[in-house]
Amino acid sequence: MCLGIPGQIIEITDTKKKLAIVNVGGVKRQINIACIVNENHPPESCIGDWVLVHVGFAMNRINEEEAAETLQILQELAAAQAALSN
Amino acid sequence: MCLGIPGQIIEITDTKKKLAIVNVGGVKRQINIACIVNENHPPESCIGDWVLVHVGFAMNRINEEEAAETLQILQELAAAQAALSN
Amino acid sequence: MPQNPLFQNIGKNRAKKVRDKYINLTHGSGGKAMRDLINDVFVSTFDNPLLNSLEDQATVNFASLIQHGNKLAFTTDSYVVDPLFFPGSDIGELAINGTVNDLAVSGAKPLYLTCSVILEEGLPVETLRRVVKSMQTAATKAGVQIVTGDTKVVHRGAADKLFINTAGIGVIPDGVNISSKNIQPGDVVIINGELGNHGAAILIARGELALESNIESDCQPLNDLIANILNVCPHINAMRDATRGGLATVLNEFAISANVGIRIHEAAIPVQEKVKGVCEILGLDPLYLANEGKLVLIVKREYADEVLSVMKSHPAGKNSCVIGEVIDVPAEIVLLNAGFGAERILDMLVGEQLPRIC
Amino acid sequence: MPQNPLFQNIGKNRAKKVRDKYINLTHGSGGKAMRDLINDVFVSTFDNPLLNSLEDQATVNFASLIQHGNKLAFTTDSYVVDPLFFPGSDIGELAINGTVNDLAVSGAKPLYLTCSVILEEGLPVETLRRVVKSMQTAATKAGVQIVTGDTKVVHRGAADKLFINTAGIGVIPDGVNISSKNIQPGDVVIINGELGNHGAAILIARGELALESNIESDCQPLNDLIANILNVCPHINAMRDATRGGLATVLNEFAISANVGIRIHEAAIPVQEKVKGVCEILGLDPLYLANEGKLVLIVKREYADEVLSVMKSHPAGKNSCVIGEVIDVPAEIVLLNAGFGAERILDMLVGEQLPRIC
Amino acid sequence: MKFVDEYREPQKAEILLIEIEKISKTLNKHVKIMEVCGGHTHSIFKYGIEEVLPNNIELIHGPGCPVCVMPRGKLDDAISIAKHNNVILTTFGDTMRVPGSKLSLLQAKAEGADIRMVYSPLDSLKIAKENPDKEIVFFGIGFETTAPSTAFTILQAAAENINNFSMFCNHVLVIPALKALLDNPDLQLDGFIGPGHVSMVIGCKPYEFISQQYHKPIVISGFEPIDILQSIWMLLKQLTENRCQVESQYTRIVTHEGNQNALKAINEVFEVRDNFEWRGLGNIPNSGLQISDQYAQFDAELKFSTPNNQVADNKACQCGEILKGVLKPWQCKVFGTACTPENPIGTCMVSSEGACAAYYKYGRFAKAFSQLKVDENKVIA
Amino acid sequence: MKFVDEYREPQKAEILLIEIEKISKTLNKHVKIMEVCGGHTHSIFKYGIEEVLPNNIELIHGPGCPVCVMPRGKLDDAISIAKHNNVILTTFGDTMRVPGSKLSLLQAKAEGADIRMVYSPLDSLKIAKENPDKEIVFFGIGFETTAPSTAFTILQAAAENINNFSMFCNHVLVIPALKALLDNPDLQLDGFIGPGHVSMVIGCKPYEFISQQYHKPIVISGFEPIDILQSIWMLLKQLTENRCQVESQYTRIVTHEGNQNALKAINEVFEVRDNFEWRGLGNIPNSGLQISDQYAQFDAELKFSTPNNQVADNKACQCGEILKGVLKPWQCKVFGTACTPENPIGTCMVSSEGACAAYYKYGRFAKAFSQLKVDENKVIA
Ligand code: SF4
Ligand code: SF4
Ligand SMILES: [Mg+2]
Ligand SMILES: [Mg+2]
Ligand SMILES: [Mg+2]
Ligand SMILES: [Mg+2]
Ligand SMILES: [Mg+2]
Ligand SMILES: [Mg+2]
Ligand SMILES: [Mg+2]
Ligand SMILES: [Mg+2]
Ligand SMILES: [Mg+2]
Ligand SMILES: [Mg+2]
Repeated sequence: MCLGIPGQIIEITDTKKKLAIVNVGGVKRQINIACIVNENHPPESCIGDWVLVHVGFAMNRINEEEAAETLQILQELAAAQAALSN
Repeated sequence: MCLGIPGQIIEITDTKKKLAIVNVGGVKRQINIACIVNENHPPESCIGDWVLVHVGFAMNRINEEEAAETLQILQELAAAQAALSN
Repeated sequence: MPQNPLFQNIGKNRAKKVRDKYINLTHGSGGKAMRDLINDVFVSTFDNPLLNSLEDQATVNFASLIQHGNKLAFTTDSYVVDPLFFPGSDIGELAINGTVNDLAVSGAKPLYLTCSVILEEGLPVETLRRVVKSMQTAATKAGVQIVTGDTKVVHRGAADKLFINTAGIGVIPDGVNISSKNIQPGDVVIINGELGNHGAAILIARGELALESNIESDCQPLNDLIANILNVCPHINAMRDATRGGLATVLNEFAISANVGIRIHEAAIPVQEKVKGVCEILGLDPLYLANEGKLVLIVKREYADEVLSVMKSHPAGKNSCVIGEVIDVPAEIVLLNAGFGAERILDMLVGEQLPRIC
Repeated sequence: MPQNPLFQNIGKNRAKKVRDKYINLTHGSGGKAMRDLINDVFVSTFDNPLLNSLEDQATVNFASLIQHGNKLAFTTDSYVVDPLFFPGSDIGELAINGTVNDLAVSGAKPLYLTCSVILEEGLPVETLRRVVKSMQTAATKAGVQIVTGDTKVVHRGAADKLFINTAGIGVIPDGVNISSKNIQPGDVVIINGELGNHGAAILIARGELALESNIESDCQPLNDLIANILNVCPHINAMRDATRGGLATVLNEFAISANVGIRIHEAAIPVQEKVKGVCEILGLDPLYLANEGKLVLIVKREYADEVLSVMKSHPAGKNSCVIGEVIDVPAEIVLLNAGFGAERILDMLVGEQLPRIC
Repeated sequence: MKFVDEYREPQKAEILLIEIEKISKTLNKHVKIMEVCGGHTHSIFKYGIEEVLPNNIELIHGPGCPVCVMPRGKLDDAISIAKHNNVILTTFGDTMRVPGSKLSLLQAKAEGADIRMVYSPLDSLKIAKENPDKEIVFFGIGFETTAPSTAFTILQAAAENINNFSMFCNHVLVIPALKALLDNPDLQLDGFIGPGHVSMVIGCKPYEFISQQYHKPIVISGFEPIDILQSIWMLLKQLTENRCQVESQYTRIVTHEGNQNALKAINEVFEVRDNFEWRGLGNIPNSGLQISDQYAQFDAELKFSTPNNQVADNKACQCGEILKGVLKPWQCKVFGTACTPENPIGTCMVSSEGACAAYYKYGRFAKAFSQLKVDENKVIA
Repeated sequence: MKFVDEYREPQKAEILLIEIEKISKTLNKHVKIMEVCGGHTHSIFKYGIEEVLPNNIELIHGPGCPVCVMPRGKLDDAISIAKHNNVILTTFGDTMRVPGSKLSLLQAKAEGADIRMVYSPLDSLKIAKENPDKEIVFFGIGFETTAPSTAFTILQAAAENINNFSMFCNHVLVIPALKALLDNPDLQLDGFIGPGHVSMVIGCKPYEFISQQYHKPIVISGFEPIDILQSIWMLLKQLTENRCQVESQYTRIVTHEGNQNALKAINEVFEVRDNFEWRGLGNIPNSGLQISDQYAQFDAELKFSTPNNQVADNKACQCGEILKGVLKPWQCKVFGTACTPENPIGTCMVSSEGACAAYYKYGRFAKAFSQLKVDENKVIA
């Protein structure tokens, strides 16, 4: 039920109704972006954004830096493990 | 279009709406008998009547005597023909 | 082997009874519900080794086929009759007999049938069970086995209750060569009984015309009757079951295919009084009404008596009779003799007498 | 012969082109309109001597069959896919390939098919023509002939546009014995390419979920690929096309039928990125998605390399790969190895992934 | 079946044929008899009667098939009503294949219009009650035979207050059509076979103008082969005896006065239109019925706007000449080639009561058959 | 796929498993971690995570599957609405097989109710516009993750003045359920894996009571196997370090404050119910949402009367104990015998997010498998 999937916004189709096209692994669908727009981030500026898609809505933007950091921790662990096993 | 077929009334199903069951060669159907009833011949008295059925209506009663007379003429013709050929 | 008690239950858990009252979309999904439906409704009823292997196809050794003859016959029909159950028969029996008969009229011994159903979401499972049982009863009677099948479920409104397709194979004995191309002027036309019962029964059962009668469909397998005929006379020229389009259609097909004329005699054609009644009321012609157990055969005149006598001694042919003859001209035309010197064309059906009769 | 000029026109008048734009009830009546439809749309397209005789059944000499092997394979499937046309294929091609494949997976050379259609009143005749042409194109490609058929027309609303049933027969070469009962622990599992394309293509084509992608159905005949495989290795243990219910269903059927376990490896299973995308969005699993040109075969490990190499050199097997192995316990269970030591059951489908995909 | 089988016996036909043969010899001239009613045309062909008549007796097939005389524009109107989303058009099966200017009802149904065949107009009321959200329109066609049934249907709808029912009334009247025919100088007829079932409603009296003003004999006839042969014989007798009367062969059904209940219902529900277009015959004054003001709520013409166009017939079509009896079907260029029952160009090719369809279906090669009569292959005498 | 594939790589899982192994040894005690969200339960079983964890780490599957916590009475209510002749009930596919007291929606559909699966609640508005004569009712279920989408759908309906749309609102809230769980003395947990997508909406703050009042650690987690393993590792670290904090592993999606637009929409359209019945858990105060007075016109509960019955669960059903984490699925007597995904008795057997279904579907014999790990037949390493 709480299924969410990352996708990238590639087109804004209706700024008033806040509708955009998202691309998920090559599959496109219109979604609602009301949750992720505000004065600082109007619909037009959403193109290229990675978002988490849930039941036809972009629920949040995905924070690329945070994503990288999370994975970075793993790399560090791997490095430590490698060091240890050497 | 003007197809009509003889059948015999075997049951009165609705005296008010003037509906009856007719039997045509062993097949039964409800028909309307409004065309063949009057004060002298109320619905209840129609059972046993032979009628000509057209698009779900009994259009006229069949006159058995007249029917016999028509065929009688043929018998006479046949008799005459037989007499002649003898 | 692991000792977990749940583990021991696997086998038992796999094949289940269908507990749903109505067919729903999961019964056609390819998953467990479909597997259960197939096992519980179809396989358990049709129950034979060829089917039970549940492969994507049934396989038969040629050795077991060749004992019956030298040619394979192969046919198919879909059945969409409405209503599913009607006096004298039902869609299940029809789906067996129709395909058995299409094989048998080639002279073949019908052997194996397929059963492919299209089910409408919402169909009562009990209805399906009844139909499938009826199929098996008919298959047993006709001496055939249902050896492979398919099940599809479509949304409510995407089909009307239940459609069945059966395909069939049979083997034609050596020396039998039945084909409408064989028909020659001088041959006689024989049928095995009264015409139009099936079409009239369906029409009444449908209820739309509010007619009432106890006319029963003539649905029956013809293979045993035909085997008896071929026993005494392997040289039948042509044979066909008069189904949709009735006798008139079969005769016209024969006349066109063999480039001959055919004359039949109105007074010789048996039609039940009740069927005549339906026809008179509705302005239909019994010669175009569907049958589901009526054989039309064309034989050389010299074999007619022998064929007729074996037919009359079979339950499916008690009322057999000669109804006409093949003539050379007019070619491709069927004539009906009215009895007082008048003849008229009996053409192919134009328009429809009745839809969804088979 | 009479000289009346009208009389000379009979032959010409008998078989006509269909002029109606839409199928109506007379096209299923058994009369002239049906005859015209059959001749103009089906016979003229499928055009082969066995069909053209227009008897109620096709007949074939055993002599011509036996040259191909010693066993007959017989199968049927109905096709109700919605929509009728979808990226990469259509119901017509599907109806040929589906049945060809069900024959081919027994090792049989598919030879003859039937074609039985149920048409909804109002279907554009042009749509039917397109479908029938597509069937013939597919039949030619697969090397099979459509030799007999049936046509039914039902009222608007009693079916959804067009359903097709095809039954098929083929011949299994001597020495080939493919059956899920043959499967033994130690065997390996091979598939011929990416999974789920057909199911995903249909889902998108249906438009209800408003998804857009250029995923194409994988609909293709597998008989030539299989013939090549059998050429180098007649000892294939089991083979099946993974259609409704997907790979997971076939593997579960195998495991149950042979009373073995099967383990597959997630990382080894090819799935297109776009198909993964559809699955992620909708919470579907590509292992349950339908395919229409995907072969699952189980061979002894010693033959795996040889089989794989012949498969990869065939256009229908370019992306073939080993995806798993047969194990002895747990019996009747399929396991999926997630890659980091974790394994889980890959059960049969419960519920439905998608209706009306084939 | 009683009242049917007796009138189909071949032996009886042979007796009458002997008499007809005799009398036609004494007449010693070419006699043209028109059967007015399509029901007769159908029987004549179904039983091959034309073929067994002496060569100097010619049957001319009249305009008495309500389907055949339906102009294309009326079909278009019916289709336009049927195409309304919320309409169910009910109709007799006979009308289904009649070509309008673009489509037939059968084709309109295939394209999505909800069109249902009924056996009786009363069945429409049942459909109306079962579909309260829909408008049920009955496509009323037919002569005086059928008009009472639709009149009673409207009376029933009124009594039961069924508001979602109406009728597209296209009833036509036989008498004005007969007058128009008799006034046509092209057509030389010696007598008429009168329509048995129309007369069952209107009686024999309305035909008296034919004998009195036009001095032609008419015999009202039943529909079985014996009925028709007997009527022909009665007509020939009038001709030899130089009589011209309104006689009835169909006395078992037809009375002099007609059916009073039926006539009353017609008069109550309908009124005569000033003019009505007949296919091929053009406008004939006072020849059609419309729903009277009192029952206007059941008048589909008032409930629905229709294109109401007069649509010219196909150029090749000779239906008008056929319906007037001026041409024989095979004299139409498209008969049996472009125009066949499966793809009719004109209405006379649709119903088996139409002369063209009857010839095509039953007697296409009648002339040819006469050469084939002696046939040694016959297995049944 | 970006942001997906990186979190599924087996090598990364192995790195984390080494760390988890190490840390669980140092902990040297049995640790019970509850994953609250059904999405996590599903991932855990789909990727076999439970199986690869050290023996002293036990995962307890929480009540975070909106389908599983749906009481039978609510299903009955939805079915009773769907059975109205003019209603089209739209719903997420997840609810279709949930058993009500007599039927599931799938079965009600088979019996004729017009029930349509939609991908997004917004799709219901499209259906509403396409079917102006019908009442479209969306069966709204889900936690805070889904509530914004239904709130925006109602706002959109209001903006477009779509009057034939309403919603049967059954949204539930995670925080009150967690409180209820924590207050249950039967349940001894060492920490929580927090629901990633609920937290995407509500942020991390609302969980602070768990660490502050109940002194349990919680790590909000993503749904890929690496996410879950990393979260478990983070939790174990908190435990070894004697911390109890609200941490987030899912920082790429979840912020401290949550999504303000989403929260605003929820607050605008919904209000908290005083009480809401959870399957197995009974009434939990303030745990459900209803449509606020301002949007009452879109409230299906006001448009339709429903039976509104509390229906006791099947006697055999232990779903309550499962949802509370007190029992393991296989401890329920009917697990895998009378209760299977194809014929579920309890809701936990329906959705693959339910613990019973997850065990049955993916891990039914997990214990058995551990004996089979070494297998020489493997063809792929
Ligand atoms: S053949 Fe056709 S077009 Fe010619 S008159 Fe007859 S119905 Fe009319
Ligand atoms: S096995 Fe079924 S009844 Fe038992 S707790 Fe699980 S879902 Fe409920
Ligand atoms: Mg057949
Ligand atoms: Mg029977
Ligand atoms: Mg048949
Ligand atoms: Mg046949
Ligand atoms: Mg199949
Ligand atoms: Mg098959
Ligand atoms: Mg293709
Ligand atoms: Mg198949
Ligand atoms: Mg298959
Ligand atoms: Mg057939």
